[in-house]
Amino acid sequence: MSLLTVSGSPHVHADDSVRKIMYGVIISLVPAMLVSFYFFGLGALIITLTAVVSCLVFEFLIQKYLIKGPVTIWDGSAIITGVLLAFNVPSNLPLWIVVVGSFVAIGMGKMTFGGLGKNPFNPALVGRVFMMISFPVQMTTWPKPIPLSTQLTDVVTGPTALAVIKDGVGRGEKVSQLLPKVPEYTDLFIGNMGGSLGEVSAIALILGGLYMLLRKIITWHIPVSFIGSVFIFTGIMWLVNPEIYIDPVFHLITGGLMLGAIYMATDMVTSPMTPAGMLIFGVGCGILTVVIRVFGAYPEGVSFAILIMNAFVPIIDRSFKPKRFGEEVKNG
Amino acid sequence: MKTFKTGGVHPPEKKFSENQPIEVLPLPETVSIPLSQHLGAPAVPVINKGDKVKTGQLIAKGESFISANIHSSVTGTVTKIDDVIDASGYRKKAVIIKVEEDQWDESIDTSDTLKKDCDLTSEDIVKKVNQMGIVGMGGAAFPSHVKLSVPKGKKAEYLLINGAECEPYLTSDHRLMLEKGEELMVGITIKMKALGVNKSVIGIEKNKPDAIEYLCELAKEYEGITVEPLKVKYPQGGEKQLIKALVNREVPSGKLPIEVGCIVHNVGTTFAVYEAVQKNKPLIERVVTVTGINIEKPSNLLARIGTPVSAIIEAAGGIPSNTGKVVSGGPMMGKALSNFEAPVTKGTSGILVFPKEASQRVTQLNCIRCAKCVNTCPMTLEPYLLALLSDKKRYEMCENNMIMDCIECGSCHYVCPSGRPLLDNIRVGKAKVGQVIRERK
Amino acid sequence: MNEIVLYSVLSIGSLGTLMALVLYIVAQRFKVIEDPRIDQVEDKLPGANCGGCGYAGCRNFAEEIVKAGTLEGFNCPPGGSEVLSEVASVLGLEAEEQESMVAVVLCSGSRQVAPPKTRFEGLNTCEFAHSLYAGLSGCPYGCLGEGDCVVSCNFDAMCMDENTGLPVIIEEKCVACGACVKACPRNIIELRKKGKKSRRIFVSCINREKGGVARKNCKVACIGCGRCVKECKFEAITLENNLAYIDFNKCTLCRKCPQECPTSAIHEINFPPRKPKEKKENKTAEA
Amino acid sequence: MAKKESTFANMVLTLLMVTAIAAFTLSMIYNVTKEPIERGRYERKQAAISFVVPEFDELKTRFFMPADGRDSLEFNFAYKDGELVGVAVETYTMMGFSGYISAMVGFYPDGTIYDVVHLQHEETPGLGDKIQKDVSDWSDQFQGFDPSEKTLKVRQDQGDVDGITAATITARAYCDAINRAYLTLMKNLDQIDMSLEE
Amino acid sequence: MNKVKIIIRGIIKENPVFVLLLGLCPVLGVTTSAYNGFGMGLATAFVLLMSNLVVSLIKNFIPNKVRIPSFIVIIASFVTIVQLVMEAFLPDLFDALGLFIPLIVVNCLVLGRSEAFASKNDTFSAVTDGLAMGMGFTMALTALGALREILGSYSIFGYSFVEGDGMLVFVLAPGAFIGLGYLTAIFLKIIGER
Amino acid sequence: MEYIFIIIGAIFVNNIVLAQFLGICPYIGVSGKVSTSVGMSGAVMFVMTLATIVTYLIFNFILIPLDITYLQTISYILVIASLVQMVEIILKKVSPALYQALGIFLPLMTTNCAILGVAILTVQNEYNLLQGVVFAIANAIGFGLAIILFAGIREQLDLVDVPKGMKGAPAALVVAGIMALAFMGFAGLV
Ligand SMILES: Cc1cc2nc3c(=O)[nH]c(=O)nc-3n(C[C@H](O)[C@H](O)[C@H](O)COP(=O)(O)O)c2cc1C
Ligand SMILES: Cc1cc2nc3c(=O)[nH]c(=O)nc-3n(C[C@H](O)[C@H](O)[C@H](O)COP(=O)(O)O)c2cc1C
Ligand SMILES: Cc1cc2nc3c(=O)[nH]c(=O)nc-3n(C[C@H](O)[C@H](O)[C@H](O)COP(=O)(O)O)c2cc1C
Ligand SMILES: Cc1cc2nc3c(=O)[nH]c(=O)nc-3n(C[C@H](O)[C@H](O)[C@H](O)CO)c2cc1C
Ligand code: SF4
Ligand code: SF4
Ligand code: SF4
Ligand code: SF4
Ligand code: FES
Repeated sequence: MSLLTVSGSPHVHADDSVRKIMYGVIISLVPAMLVSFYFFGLGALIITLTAVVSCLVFEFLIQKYLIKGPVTIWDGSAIITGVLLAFNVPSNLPLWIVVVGSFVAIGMGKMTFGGLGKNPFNPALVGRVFMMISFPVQMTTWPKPIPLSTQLTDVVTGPTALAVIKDGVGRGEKVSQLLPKVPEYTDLFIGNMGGSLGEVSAIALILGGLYMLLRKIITWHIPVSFIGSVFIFTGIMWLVNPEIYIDPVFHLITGGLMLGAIYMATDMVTSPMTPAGMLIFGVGCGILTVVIRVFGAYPEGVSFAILIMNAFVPIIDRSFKPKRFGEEVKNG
Repeated sequence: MKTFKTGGVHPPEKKFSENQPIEVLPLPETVSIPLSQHLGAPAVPVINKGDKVKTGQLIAKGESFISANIHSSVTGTVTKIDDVIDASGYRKKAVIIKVEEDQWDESIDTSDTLKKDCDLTSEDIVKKVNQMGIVGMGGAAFPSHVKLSVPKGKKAEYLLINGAECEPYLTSDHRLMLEKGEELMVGITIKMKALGVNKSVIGIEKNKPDAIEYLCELAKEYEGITVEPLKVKYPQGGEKQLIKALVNREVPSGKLPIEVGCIVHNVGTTFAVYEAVQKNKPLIERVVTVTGINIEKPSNLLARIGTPVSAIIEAAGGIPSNTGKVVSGGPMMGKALSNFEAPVTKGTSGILVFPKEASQRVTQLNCIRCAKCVNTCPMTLEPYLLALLSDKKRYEMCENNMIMDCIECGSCHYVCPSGRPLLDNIRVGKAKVGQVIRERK
Repeated sequence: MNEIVLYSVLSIGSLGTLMALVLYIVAQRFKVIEDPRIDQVEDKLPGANCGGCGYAGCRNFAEEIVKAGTLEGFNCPPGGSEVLSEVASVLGLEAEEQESMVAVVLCSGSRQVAPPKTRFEGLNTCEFAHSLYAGLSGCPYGCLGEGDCVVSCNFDAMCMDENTGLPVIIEEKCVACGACVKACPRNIIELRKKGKKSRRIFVSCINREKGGVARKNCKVACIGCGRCVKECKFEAITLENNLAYIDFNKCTLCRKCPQECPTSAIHEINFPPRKPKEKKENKTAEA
Repeated sequence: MAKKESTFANMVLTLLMVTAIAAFTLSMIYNVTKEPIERGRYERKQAAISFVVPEFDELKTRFFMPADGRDSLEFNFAYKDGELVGVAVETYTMMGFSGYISAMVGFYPDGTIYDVVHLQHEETPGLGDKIQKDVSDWSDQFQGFDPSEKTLKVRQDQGDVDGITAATITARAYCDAINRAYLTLMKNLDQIDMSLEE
Repeated sequence: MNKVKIIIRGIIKENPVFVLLLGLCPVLGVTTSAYNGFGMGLATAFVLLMSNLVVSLIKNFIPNKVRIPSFIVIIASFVTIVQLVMEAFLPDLFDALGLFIPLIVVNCLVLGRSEAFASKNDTFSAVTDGLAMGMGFTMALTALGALREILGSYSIFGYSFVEGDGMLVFVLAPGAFIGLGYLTAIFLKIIGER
Repeated sequence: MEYIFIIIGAIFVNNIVLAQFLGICPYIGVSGKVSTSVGMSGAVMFVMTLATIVTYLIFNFILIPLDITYLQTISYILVIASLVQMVEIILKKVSPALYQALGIFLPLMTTNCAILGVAILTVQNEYNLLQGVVFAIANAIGFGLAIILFAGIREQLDLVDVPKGMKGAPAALVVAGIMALAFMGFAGLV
């Protein structure tokens, strides 16, 4: 007989693991991935692969040679970071920029703080915002979707729907004049528009989100409060002046809102832990998104909004503790 | 279906031995009866080396209020009173008796007949419980007479009987309810009298439908006793959770159940009280579940206190060859044994034998802040935070985050996908904070 | 002299005077009596008010350090060690030159001589392990090997020996701060006099169990046989609870007792090798 | 030597002395550096002017209100041999990415732009700073630009100026500054005399 | 203290930027290029040196209660001198450094050294210390400036080596923090603090 | 509207710490704990407002009339240094409670670039007195926001084990960098 093991209780463990959670997320990302391959063709596939592989490689190198700790690249989180990073860039982005972005995401956003679970900011968003500010030109030339193309260069580019509206309104045009210049809402909904790889198809993202909800990987609080507050906020503005402010539905299905609300804001590492905190977080993200979208210099505010709210998480966690058992005695 | 509201888990039940009737375990060759089997001060031996003792004879006296008498569980010669190895490998004082025969003390009524009426006054009942060394058999082994003496200024309203047996694997309470139902009812009546309450609720989890049905039937004949089926959820058997589930009251942080007018007793304790009061029988034996995936014959054994664990496992078919871990108690709260010589004590509810592959913890990663532990904690604490704070020795922050409220149920560790040793950390923190609090006083 | 010079000197000069005036008056009117040592300490500090110390300015630092009455945990980045020693002299904390001490580990229960009987899993700290069980070998006194002491040492003066599973003290680095002594839940580490030429003799065991019991778990345990006590002419060794202890104030490093010990529980370190005798196995406290 | 006590007289005197000496020293240095500083400023402006107008031998400065009635602009009329060869207008805009941008715009007497050079801006290095001549040749496109025929707006705004990639805001602002100078020039054309005389 | 030791301490063991984390505003604010960093470093070093000199000369004449105002006036004078001279003779650098020149006054490093060292040591040591700290500061600023220039504009001291715009982040605010963060880590690693 | 722009500009767009690089030393130094950083923000707000008013008066009623604006730095810092010392002495006597909460941070103010910086910026931006005060308060809020969030993150990083090489200042600086990165999102709001 072998040696008896001594350990503290409990002696059993639920059939759940980080890896299961992470691969669950990856599975839920598949529909959006397929849509992106369909609309943006081979380019999308290559970018996604590059991002994932370079995230894995950088994580491996840093864990092995800098931190000199255990190598845990297959826990799935680096893969998610890679996929989401790829989802956040245009499909014709030069690959070396994707590699730089992955390096920043993993090296600066995650490993600097010790790896999985310790990073205060969402790594993929750190990478994305870094690229956005460093390479504004490349990061804002959006290829138009051409189903199943294998073309890698010289694709037709054009502004995103949000940028069209924002630019137009900035010049003083009316929303009603601008609307014909953007794709139909149904196209926007299924993802037939220019934009980042993964953000275009609201329907695929919602599908993935439902899957995660069912598997209890995420809870409803953040996506619903995020999307809801964007809807309400833009709705009010639209009601006030529909000629300057476009309708809320447009806001919901364009830009990275769905991607952000379902996948990036819900990253458990960088979001609050209690339901109340999550709601605050979601509403904060929503309001900041709209403020940046409508009043700021950037046409798209989701990444910044989530990153800014990430900074609030420790304070939110401190302020919204769960109501303790036996704290408020209401006996009856 | 009633249950407590926040948190909780539902591990696979694996109650292999639930259909095994209670069997009497043959006497071992020697027993070693620890002098501290209960919460509170150790008992003081009243016999000497070489003395002959009878079954049921008092061998050590609990001298302070929170302490309990200890009786010999066998007949034989005291070979020594010395340190013996206990479950954790540390040495504790114990009385070691070489078993010779099984002659019971004359005062004990060894018959099987049900004795319903009890004409003792409530003080006498409590005294009897004290004399007979009854302690809580639900886990903490808290001296029962203390619980039955309601402090001045407090009033008990409910006597709650804990038949939840929410731990997986364990079935001793279940079998007891099925086989000693009538005695339980009498025991409850006696305790209601001692406490001066007229309401008693037996909480039983729904995965024991036969017990619920049987006790419901019996309860009809006893005034004030009701049976309440509960949803299957761990740690329903935790005192505070049970109170919340049965009467929807929350015991305030740091307070005792009596604060909300409740007293909780385990079914095993209740049976022991019946035997003590009606049959004059001290607490010298208890039902122990022996089970495990590879155990040949999972069973419920009536074992004498002091029987070595090895003897118990032997009775269930022996130790499987690939054993990696042996646990005394349930899989969630039990204690891993470092040897097989440790004796059964008043608080031992089960012996679990895990094969090697099931005895290792899952690989440990960083906390990913998934909040599963927060959502699972029945006391709505933040286990991840407490663990971190304790790890970084921020004990005052631990205290502010109510670490002392943790009931050590282990749900947090159970659900943590990263396999964090949350409860290990929290235990260290609790110990430190407890020390600080005691020094402050 | 042009008027710029005149105006400049006049305005700034009068501003300066005004400020001095106001400061003086305010200082007089709103005097608060405080521990004069705070001022003295503050005087020694750089006064950069950079906040580098983690306190709100030099004054606050001075107040806290006077309140605490110890230098432990205080550090002034711009001032450095010199300033701190000056502060120490103000507070009269100048640690009088003590005979130098060093930490020693009083357990030799390596994996080889005290083979593990169980596996341990979970939080890898001695503190937790101590609260959970007796230890891998079953010795309820011996080292648990989870390295709380190593972690507690701020001077990198300790490391875990992978082979024996016991902590090792790196003599040259140890400053005898005592952190490890506090960290060990089993009180295995002791500060002892460094001794002549760094030579020390001590009983490397703290097991108080009866000889036979102790021996069962660990081959090199002190079994309390008392042979060393008899051998020692200087009454440096006492036996209590089945355990011998050598008083470092009385021990003359005569090297008699180690030879006597039947279990080699007595260690001698930094001595030249004995001529005829065989070598002692494992000497834990060697660097 | 012992440290001075914090008595009233000591405090006031010390501070007075320190401040007075400091002020005195500073004012002396100020007197010395004043001239080079002003000369430096003057020279930089002259350099900017001579950059944006054809060769000249005499300058005349006047101020004119712009069309929108905000701060007046400085017009530097450049003459060669008594003949007006160009006008250097110091203009500005607040529409830059970081607000204020000022520039020197040179016109031929007929209103065609000779050249433009920035004076001051706080635009983002790497993006908006492409208006600087030493960073990018973007602003060379204004050479010979005739605002009466082409529109002083970036292409995105249906104008004839190529924008700066990813810094449309700056380009737009720069056009605004130039346009301000041009409009002011046009508005006050009647008051502008073409010769040095008078 | 040994003069060599003072110098080495100023540059390495107690490098004002990487180890003491003092005077960070100019460190972050002006280091968009190696040249700017170097200029700012020299300006600060000059002020540090001169104020250390003057403070150590007159330390005994200053009563305690007005010590800080007096010292800071002395420092401010040298800062203004730098400001005036730089504006007169290096107008481009002056423009680039902008607001941060007057802010040398409040650079904790300068006042800190005056108080901590100059007001307690002899003149020669004080000057050495000023020099050492100034050198350490200049070195750090130049290093950070170089890093940001290389990554942010693909050039070094104004000589560009690769076509393109560079990673803009490093020219902007975040790049300053990030660059300093990693430089600090590397510095600590090299001097063996980690 | 103008005031709203000043406020939003100072708090978010040109955040004094994250975009202007002023007051970095206390930002890094006093941000170990949330509670300390709250006290620090309060003190900054108090002194910044006061200093802005006083220096505004000096600039417009002494330096400008006498045409000696080159003495801005020296006169400002002289006044600020004395002011801070004065307020500290008074506060200690008048309200020990307030002193405990805010006063202990006062000595940090003299060497805080943010105070002098805002005073100079008020002049540079040609604000009037009221605008100057609003500007100062808004900047102080911006400072508070940045430092409190930062302290929250640092407390959290303290609990998890950051790799040895990045522990302390390096990790804190990278966090500040990412915060600055995030705050760039506010660009163009005003
Ligand atoms: C997490 C947890 C789970 C428990 N589960 C049970 C249980 O299933 N059955 C039980 O009788 N007691 C259980 N207990 C013990 C009860 O809280 C309580 O101590 C006991 O019912 C009191 O009765 P006693 O004094 O008769 O032992 C549990 C305690 C804790 C902390
Ligand atoms: C120090 C201590 C004092 C207690 N005092 C009382 C008491 O006075 N009355 C009572 O009814 N229970 C008392 N209890 C018992 C607890 O309420 C609880 O039933 C016991 O700890 C076992 O619960 P468990 O099995 O859930 O852990 C006390 C427990 C402890 C640890
Ligand atoms: C930090 C930062 C600095 C910027 N600086 C400028 C700038 O100086 N000038 C400018 O026109 N745009 C600048 N932008 C970009 C604008 O916000 C906006 O994205 C751009 O002007 C859109 O122009 P486009 O239509 O040419 O792509 C900056 C953006 C960021 C994030
Ligand atoms: C629901 C969910 C969402 C996630 N979202 C992100 C994300 O937006 N960006 C990212 O880098 N990693 C994401 N991850 C992976 C992982 O949590 C992340 O890399 C950690 O922040 C690394 O410490 C996500 C994981 C889960 C379970
Ligand atoms: S062990 Fe404690 S902290 Fe963990 S779930 Fe149970 S009560 Fe909560
Ligand atoms: S369950 Fe585990 S991983 Fe999740 S928050 Fe709690 S400790 Fe962290
Ligand atoms: S903790 Fe202190 S006493 Fe122990 S080894 Fe390290 S330096 Fe020596
Ligand atoms: S000496 Fe003590 S603290 Fe160190 S490893 Fe052994 S038991 Fe742990
Ligand atoms: S240099 Fe700005 S606060 Fe220290």
